[in-house]
Amino acid sequence: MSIKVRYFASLKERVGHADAELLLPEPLSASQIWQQLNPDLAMPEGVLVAVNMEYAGLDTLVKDNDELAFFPPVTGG
Amino acid sequence: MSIKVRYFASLKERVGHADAELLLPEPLSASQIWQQLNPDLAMPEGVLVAVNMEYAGLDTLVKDNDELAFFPPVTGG
Amino acid sequence: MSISLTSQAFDPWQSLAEYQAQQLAGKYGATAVFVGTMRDFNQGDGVVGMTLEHYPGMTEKQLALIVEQANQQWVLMDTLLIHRIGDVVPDDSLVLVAAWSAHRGDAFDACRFIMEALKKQAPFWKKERLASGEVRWVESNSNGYQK
Amino acid sequence: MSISLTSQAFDPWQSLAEYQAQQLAGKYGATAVFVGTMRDFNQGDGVVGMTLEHYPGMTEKQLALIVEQANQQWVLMDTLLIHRIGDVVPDDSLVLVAAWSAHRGDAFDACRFIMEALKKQAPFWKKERLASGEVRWVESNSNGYQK
Repeated sequence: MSIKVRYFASLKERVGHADAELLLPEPLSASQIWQQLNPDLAMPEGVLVAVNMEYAGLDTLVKDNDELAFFPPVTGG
Repeated sequence: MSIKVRYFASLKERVGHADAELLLPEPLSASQIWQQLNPDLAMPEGVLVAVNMEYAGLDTLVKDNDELAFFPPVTGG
Repeated sequence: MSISLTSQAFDPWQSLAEYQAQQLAGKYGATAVFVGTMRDFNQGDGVVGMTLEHYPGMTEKQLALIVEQANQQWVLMDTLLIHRIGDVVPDDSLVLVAAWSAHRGDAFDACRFIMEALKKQAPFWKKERLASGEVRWVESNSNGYQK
Repeated sequence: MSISLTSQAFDPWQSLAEYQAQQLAGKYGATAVFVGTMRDFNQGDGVVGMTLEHYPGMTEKQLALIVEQANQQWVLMDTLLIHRIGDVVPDDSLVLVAAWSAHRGDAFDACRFIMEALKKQAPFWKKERLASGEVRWVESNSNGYQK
């Protein structure tokens, strides 16, 4: 299973990069993927999750070829 | 006592004229003035009253040199 | 703050551009605008033209009062109000209300308040000329807060 | 219906004039517009510039969803939405939302709904450059319905 992970805005700066590719033997939830990719960084409060460009929950199971995104509260407009 | 009376829009057409001057021996209310000026025409429902270009009630006493106006519900905008 | 009645057709977007060019730069974050446009139908009938009667003196006074009330209730940087009078045809802009504020809640609320109060209190009356040749007075305004 | 992201400065009133010129004449009676403008201060600090980051693909998708929701809740003739991305300076228009309808209640409600939903859901992030030289991310949007 191949997952594309993306970070935006302040979260991108904290993580230190914009994208990551992840190979998984089995589906994991968004929060489990965060932990696996960022073992030394607790997920900041209020982080939003999107799977394939739609809002999702932290416990959403991410599937093969999904694009998973983490970002801070939005501030457009 | 001299009062200027004005009618607008559909009310002006029903009354048949835009303005009237009225000389009174003593103050009367707006509705009494209507009756005096238009003895054969009951005041239509919803008519609005203004004294000196401010909204007033039918029982408002009109004083010397006041401008009294009667008009139908407004439909601007 | 500007309130005007005009018997000439006006372009609302050009009026906004021109008015805003006089504004203090960088102070407002939010602009809420409403434009009412004459439609070519009403209550199921084709309408070819309309005359907007008003009460000179009282109309201006009521509009000023409404804008003053808006300024008492919300924090506004500026407001612009233009209302057509006289003869109008379909597609003409009839009314423009704009409110500038630091925050969008104030701009939205004030713009809407001014429009609703204007519809209820400002002495204007519409007389429609229908496609059938009939001429009739519009009898009442709807409440814009209800669905 | 038009939704666009632009890295170029835009004049909201000119955008409205141009877009409306393509509209079906005589069918809409009400236009409600909101324009968000960059201010030169925020949270007590002077701001000299800002970068608007977005999530290409998701931002467009979320905006389309919000406009679709507005069309399900209100009867609209048309909508226009423009949002800046990239580098902006004070006085630049950041967002324009316009809703055309037969009735003012629908136009007002839809315009405001789109703005509030955009502020809450559309993936944009603002990074401010302060007069002091400091650079900081704006942390959250306010709720525009509250006073």
